[in-house]
Amino acid sequence: MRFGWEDIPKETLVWMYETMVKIRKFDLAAEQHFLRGEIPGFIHAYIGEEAIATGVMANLREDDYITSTHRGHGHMIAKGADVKRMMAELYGKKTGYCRGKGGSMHIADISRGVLGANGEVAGGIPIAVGAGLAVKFRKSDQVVVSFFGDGATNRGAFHEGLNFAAVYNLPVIFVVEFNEYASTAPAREMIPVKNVAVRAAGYGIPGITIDGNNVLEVYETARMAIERARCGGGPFLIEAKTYRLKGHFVGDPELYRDKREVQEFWKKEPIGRYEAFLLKNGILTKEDIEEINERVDKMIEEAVRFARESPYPEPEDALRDLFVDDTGYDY
Amino acid sequence: MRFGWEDIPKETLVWMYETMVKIRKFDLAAEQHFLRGEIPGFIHAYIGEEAIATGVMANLREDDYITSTHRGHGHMIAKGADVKRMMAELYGKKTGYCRGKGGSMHIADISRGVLGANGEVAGGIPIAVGAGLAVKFRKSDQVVVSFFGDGATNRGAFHEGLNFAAVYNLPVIFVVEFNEYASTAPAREMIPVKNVAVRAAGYGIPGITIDGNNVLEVYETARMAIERARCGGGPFLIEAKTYRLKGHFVGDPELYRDKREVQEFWKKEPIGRYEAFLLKNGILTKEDIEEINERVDKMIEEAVRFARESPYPEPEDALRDLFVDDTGYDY
Amino acid sequence: MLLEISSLMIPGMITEVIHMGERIITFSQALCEGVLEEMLRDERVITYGEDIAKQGGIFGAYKCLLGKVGDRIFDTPISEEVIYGSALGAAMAGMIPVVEFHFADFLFTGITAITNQIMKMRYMTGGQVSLPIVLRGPDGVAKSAAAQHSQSIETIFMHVPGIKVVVPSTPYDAKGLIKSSIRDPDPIIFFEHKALYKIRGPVPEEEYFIPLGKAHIKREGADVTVIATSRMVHEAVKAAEQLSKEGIEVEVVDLRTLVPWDRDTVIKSVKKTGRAVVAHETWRRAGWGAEIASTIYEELFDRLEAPIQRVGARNVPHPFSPPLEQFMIPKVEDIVDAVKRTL
Amino acid sequence: MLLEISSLMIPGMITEVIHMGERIITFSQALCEGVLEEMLRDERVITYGEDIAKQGGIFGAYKCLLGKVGDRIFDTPISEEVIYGSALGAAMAGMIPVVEFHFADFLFTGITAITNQIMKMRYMTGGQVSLPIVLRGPDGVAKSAAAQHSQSIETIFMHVPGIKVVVPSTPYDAKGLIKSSIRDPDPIIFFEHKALYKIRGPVPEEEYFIPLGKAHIKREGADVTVIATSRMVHEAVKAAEQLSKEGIEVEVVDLRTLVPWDRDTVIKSVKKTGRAVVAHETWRRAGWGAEIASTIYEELFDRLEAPIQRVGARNVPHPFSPPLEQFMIPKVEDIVDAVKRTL
Ligand SMILES: Cc1ncc(C[n+]2csc(CCOP(=O)(O)OP(=O)(O)O)c2C)c(N)n1
Ligand SMILES: Cc1ncc(C[n+]2csc(CCOP(=O)(O)OP(=O)(O)O)c2C)c(N)n1
Ligand SMILES: [Mg+2]
Ligand SMILES: [Mg+2]
Repeated sequence: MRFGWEDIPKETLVWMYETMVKIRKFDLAAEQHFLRGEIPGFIHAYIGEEAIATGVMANLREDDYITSTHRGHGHMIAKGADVKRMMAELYGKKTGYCRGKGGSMHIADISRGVLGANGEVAGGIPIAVGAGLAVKFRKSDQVVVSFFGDGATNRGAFHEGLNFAAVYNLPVIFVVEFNEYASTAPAREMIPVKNVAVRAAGYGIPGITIDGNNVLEVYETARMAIERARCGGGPFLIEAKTYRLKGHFVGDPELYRDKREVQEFWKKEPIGRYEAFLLKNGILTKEDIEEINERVDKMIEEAVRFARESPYPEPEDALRDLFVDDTGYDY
Repeated sequence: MRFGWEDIPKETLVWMYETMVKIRKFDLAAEQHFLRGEIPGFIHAYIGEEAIATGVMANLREDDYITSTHRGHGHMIAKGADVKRMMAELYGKKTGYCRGKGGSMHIADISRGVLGANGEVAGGIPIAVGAGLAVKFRKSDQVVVSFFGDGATNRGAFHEGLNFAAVYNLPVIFVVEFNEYASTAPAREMIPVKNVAVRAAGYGIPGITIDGNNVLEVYETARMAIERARCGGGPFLIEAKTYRLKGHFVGDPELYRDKREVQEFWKKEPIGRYEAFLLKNGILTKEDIEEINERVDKMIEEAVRFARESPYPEPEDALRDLFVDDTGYDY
Repeated sequence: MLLEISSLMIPGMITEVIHMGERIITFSQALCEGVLEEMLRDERVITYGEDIAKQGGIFGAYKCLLGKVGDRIFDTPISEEVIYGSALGAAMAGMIPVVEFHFADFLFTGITAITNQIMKMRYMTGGQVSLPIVLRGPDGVAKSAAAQHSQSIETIFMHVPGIKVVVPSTPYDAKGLIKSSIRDPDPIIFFEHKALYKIRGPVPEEEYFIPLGKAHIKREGADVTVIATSRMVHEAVKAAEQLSKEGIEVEVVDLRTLVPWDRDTVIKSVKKTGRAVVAHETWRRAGWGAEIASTIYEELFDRLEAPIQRVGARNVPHPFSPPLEQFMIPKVEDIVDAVKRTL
Repeated sequence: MLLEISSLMIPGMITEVIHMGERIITFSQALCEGVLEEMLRDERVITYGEDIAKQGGIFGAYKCLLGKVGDRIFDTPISEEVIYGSALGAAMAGMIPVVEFHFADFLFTGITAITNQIMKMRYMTGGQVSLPIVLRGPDGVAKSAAAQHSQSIETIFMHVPGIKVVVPSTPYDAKGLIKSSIRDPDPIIFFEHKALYKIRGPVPEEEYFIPLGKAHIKREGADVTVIATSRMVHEAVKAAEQLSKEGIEVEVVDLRTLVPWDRDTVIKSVKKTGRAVVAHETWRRAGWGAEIASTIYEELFDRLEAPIQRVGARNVPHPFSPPLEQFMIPKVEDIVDAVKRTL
C-alpha cells in the first residue's frame, strides 16, 4: 500500500499527533491516579495502540458512530470527547460523562456518536450493526466503526455481527485491535490463523491486515474503507496489528509474558515513530512538538484537577437513569 | 474427487442403500401419523437429505460420537438406533428412547454415541466440541461428527465451536447439511457467500463443498476427514449441498418457495440416484431392491405398531430423570 | 344489547360480555394491528427477526404487515445475539426497533445483548440515551413442544432490572399494550402465549392504549383474590366459574404487566378478600409469584386470613409426552385446589 | 485451647472460634485445594476457562493447581457458549469438567448452553446420561466493578430447573462443598463471591465433605432468624453482633446451597424465633429471598409474629461510583433495620 501522506492536510497530520499524545498522557495519568487509589474500579490502558483510534477517527465525522471496548479511552478522545468529563467519570464524579454511573469501562458520549465503551468482550459489535441498520433505514451517509480486540474475534458475536452486516450490506467497519493478548492469553495460542483478517472472506467482505502502529497506514486504510462504506460499499474488516505495552489492567502482575518481549515492542510504539516522521518531513519542529506536549500536559492536569474537585453524586442518584421516567420502579 | 467406489465393500454399499430407504420410510411414516394426529409436537423430516447421514455414518464406529439437530431421525437411524424405540419416542410413549420426555426434537441414543437431537439451532456444536475434548484427554481414537444446517452456520456457536476445535486440534468433523433453507429463509439471502465451506479458512482447517445428494461422494469425503481426525489430524468442515424436499416441519404451508423449485429438486433426490447406480453397476438387482424395500416397510410398520401399543408414561414420571437421585427436588 | 361470545372462543378462554356490533378478532390480529398502526404512524419503527417477513411469523402474528410496510419488516439470519443487540444500536441511532424473539427459549441464545446491554445501557451512560425497544414473541406451553420450545422466562426480566415486562391475556389487551409499548421510551419485553394467538375477543376499531402498570380486574369476587397473567388468567376465570357454583366468589386480577406491576390494585383486592392465590405458568420455584406473595405479606400481614397459595409449573423441564406435560404445567384444578386451601 | 482469629480476617468477616494448631488459609486456597485433591484423585477431572492456567485465575483461585495437574488445566478462547456447552459434551463422553465462568455476568454470554442444554439434557434423554459438571467462578460486588462485572444471578438457576446451586461463605465450606460438587453426578453451579477470596479461616488438613442441601447455623439466637448466603452471611453475623449489644439475639442460617435448599433447618429455626429476615446481595425484586419467604409463610403462617423482611440490592444495575454502589447494595445496617422491623 502506498501512503499518499502528501495528500493529507497538514492540520490532520498535526491533529493526529496531538490526539495520540493526548491519549497517551490521559492513560498515563489514569494509571498513576489509579495506583494512588484515587480512581476506583478497573483501568485498561490503551498505551501503545493510540495510532489505531487516531488514524481511524481522523476520517470520521461527528455524526458518525463508533462502538468501543473496555480499553476505550483512546476511542473517546479521538472521537473528540472532553477529557475533563472523561476523567471525572473515571473518578466516579457527578460531572463525569455518565454522572459516575459508568466509570472507565462504560464511558460514552452519545452526542459525539460514541455508543459506549463496553465491559463485555465483543459487546459493542451487535450495537454497531444496529447503528448500521439505522443509517441504512434513514438513507443517510453516516458510517459506523466498531473497535474490538483480537480476543473478541473468538466470540460468537463477532461472527454473527460480520455476517449480519454483510447480509444487509451495512456501512460498518470492523476494526480488530490485534494487540497480541487477550488478558493473559496470547493470540498465537487462541487464534488458529496468523491473520484474523482472513475471516472476512467467510462473509464475502474485504479484510486487510495492517501495521496498527503506523498511524498513516491506519489513516489510509480507514479512509478507503470508510469512503467505500459511505458510498454504499458495505462492511469492511481491518486488522490492525499492535501491541499492548502495559498490563491487561493497571495492576496486572503480567506473569504470562516476558519483559523482554515488551521491551522489544516499545521500540515500535506509534508515537515515537510518528514523531520521527513528522520531524523528518518538516511537518513539525522540535519546538512544535514540545509545545503540543506541554499543552496536552496542562489539559490532562486540568482534567485531573476538575475530576478531583468535582462532587460525588448523591447516594440516592443510584435510583435514577434506569428509565426515562424513573419514579416508582424500585419495588 | 475420484470416487473409488470399487474399494467400498459390497456390504457397505448395500447397507447405505438400506439405511437411506429406512430413513426415508421412517420419516414418511412419521409424517403420515403426525398428520393423522397420532404424533404430538413437531416433526422435521429428513426426506431428501438421507445421503448425508448415511454416507458419513458408514465410516463411524459404534463408539464414535455424533450430535444431531431438530431434523435428527436420519442421524439416529444411520448410527444404528432402533426404529421401534424411536417411533415410540415420537409417540411420547414410555418405551421410547427418552421414555417420552424428549420426542422427535430431543431423541438420543447415548449408548450408540448419539449425543442428542437438539431443538436449538447449532446447539449440538458445543456438545460435539466437548466430546472431542474428552476423546483428546482419554487419548482414544474416537471421532466426533456434528451435523447442522445451513442456517446454523450463522450462529455464534458455529464460529466458537470451529475455532475451539481448531485451537485444540480436536477430532471433530463438522457437517453442514446445506439444504437451501432455514425454515422460511433461503440460504441465498441469509448467507453472503456461495459456499460456507470457505469459512473453514478462518480457523485454519480444511473445508470442502460436496454434492450431499450423492452418497458415494459423501462417503469418500467423510472417510478422508474421519481417518484424518482419527490419526490426530484435527477438525474438518464438510459442506454437503442438498435440498429439503418437504416443508420445514410437517404442516408447513411453504409459502416462501415455488413448488416448481421443489419439483426440480425431486429429480436430484439421493435414493433414486443411488438406486440407479447400484443397478447399473450390478451391485443390486431389481429383486434385491424390492426385497429391501419390503423388509424396511415391515420394519417401519412394526415400529408404528410398537409405538401405538406401548403405554404412555405415568403422569408422575414427569418428576423423574432430572437428577440422578430425583427425590425431593420439586420444591 | 349484550351477547355471549364464548362459542367463538377456544374452550375455557375468557368469556367476554360484548356489545352487538363490536368487532371480534383474534389475539394475533389485534397484536398485528397494533404494530401496523404504529409502523404507519412512525417511519422510525422497524421490525425484524427470524421467519417473519415471508409468511407473517410462524404463529401468523405478523400476517397483517405483509405488503404494508415495505422493507421495514425483514427476516434475519439465525443470530440471536446480534438480533437483540442490534436493536440497541438501532435505538441509540434513532430508530424504534420492534424485534421478534421467535421463541422465549431462544432469548437465552442471545440474552447477554439484553441483560448485559439493552437493560443497562441507559443507566451505565447516566441517562444519555432513551431506548425505545420492543422485544416481542411467543412463550409458553403448547402442543408438546418439549423442553426447548415451551418455556416462559418472564421472571428473569422482572428480577434483573432494566426492562419493562408485558404479559397480555386478551386480544384487546394485546393491541392496547403493544401500542403503548412501541410508544414507550424504554426497553420492553412483550410475551405472547402461544396458546392465545388464536383466541378471539372484542377489539374496537377506534385507536386506544392501555397504560403499562395497570392491572385489570377480570372478575369481581369477595372471597379470594387470584392474581394471574397471560394464559393463566383464562385458567383462573375458569376456576372462578367452577368455584362460583360452590358459592365461592373469586376476584381475578390480570396484572398485564410485571414491570411495573400494579401493587395498588392487588393490595386493594386482597385487603377486601383477605385471601390470595398467585398463578403463573412458569416454574413455581423462585417464580415471580413469590415476589407478589411476599409483597402482599409485607403489606397486609395482619389482614391475611390464610397463607397465600402459589400455583406454577412443577420444577422440571417441560416433558414432551402429553400426559407428562399435562402433569407438569398448572391447570384449572390446581387453581381450584389452591383457592380452597386458602379457605 | 481456643483462639479468636478475627484479627486474621477482613474486617467484619465471620469470626470463627478455632482450635490452636488448626490451619488457617484463605477461601481461594481452600477452594483450590478442594479442586486439586479431586483432580489428583480422578484423572477424569479437567478444568478450563479464560485466564486460569497462566496466573492461576484473575482472583488467584487456581494458583495451587499450576504445575500440579499437567494439561488438565488449560486456557480457552473467549467463547462462552462453547466453554459451557463443551462441558456438557465432555461429561456425556465420560469426563468430569470443572469449568470456570470468569465472571457471573458472562454466564449470560453463553447461558443457553447451560439453561437450554446442560440443565435439560438428562431430562430430555429420559435419564440416559448423568452429567457430572461443575461450573464455578466469581460473582458479586467488589470495588466498583460496575454494571457488567458485579452481578449475582443465582436466582435464575434456582428458578429454571436442572442444576444444583452452591453459594459458600467460608473457606471451610468452599473446600467441603467444591469436593462434594465435583463428586456429584449432576450439574452444579458454584458461586464464589469476589470479596470472599481473601478471607481466612480454619480448614482441616484431613479430607472432609459438606453435603449439598445442608444449611449451617452460624450463630444461635432466640429472637429472629436471618437467612443468608455467601457474603451476606458475614454481614448478617455483623448485624447479629451489633443487635446482641441491644439485647436482640439473632440466629444466622447460612443456606450454603440454594438447590436444594435446607427447608427443614430454616423452618425449625423460624418455628423457634417466629420472625425471619432473608438477606441476599442480588436484586431484591423477584430474588430468591421471595421464594424462601413465601415458603416460610406457607409452612408457618400461624407461628409468624411479623412479616418476613427481605433484604437485597435496589432494583437498578450496579453503578460505578462508590457512594452509588454503597447505596445500591445491601449492607449491615439494612439487615439491622430489617431485623428491627420484625420486632
Ligand atoms: C464476554 C466476556 N468474556 C470475558 C471477559 C473478561 N475479559 C475482559 S477483557 C478480556 C480480554 C479481551 O481481549 P481482547 O479482545 O484482545 O482485547 P484487549 O484487552 O487486548 O484490548 C477478557 C477475557 C469479558 N469482559 N467479557
Ligand atoms: C437458536 C434457535 N433459533 C431459532 C430456532 C427456530 N428454528 C428451528 S429450525 C430453524 C431453521 C434451521 O435451519 P437450518 O439450520 O438450515 O436447518 P434445517 O432446518 O434446514 O435442517 C429455526 C430458525 C431454533 N430452534 N433455535
Ligand atoms: Mg487483545
Ligand atoms: Mg437448512
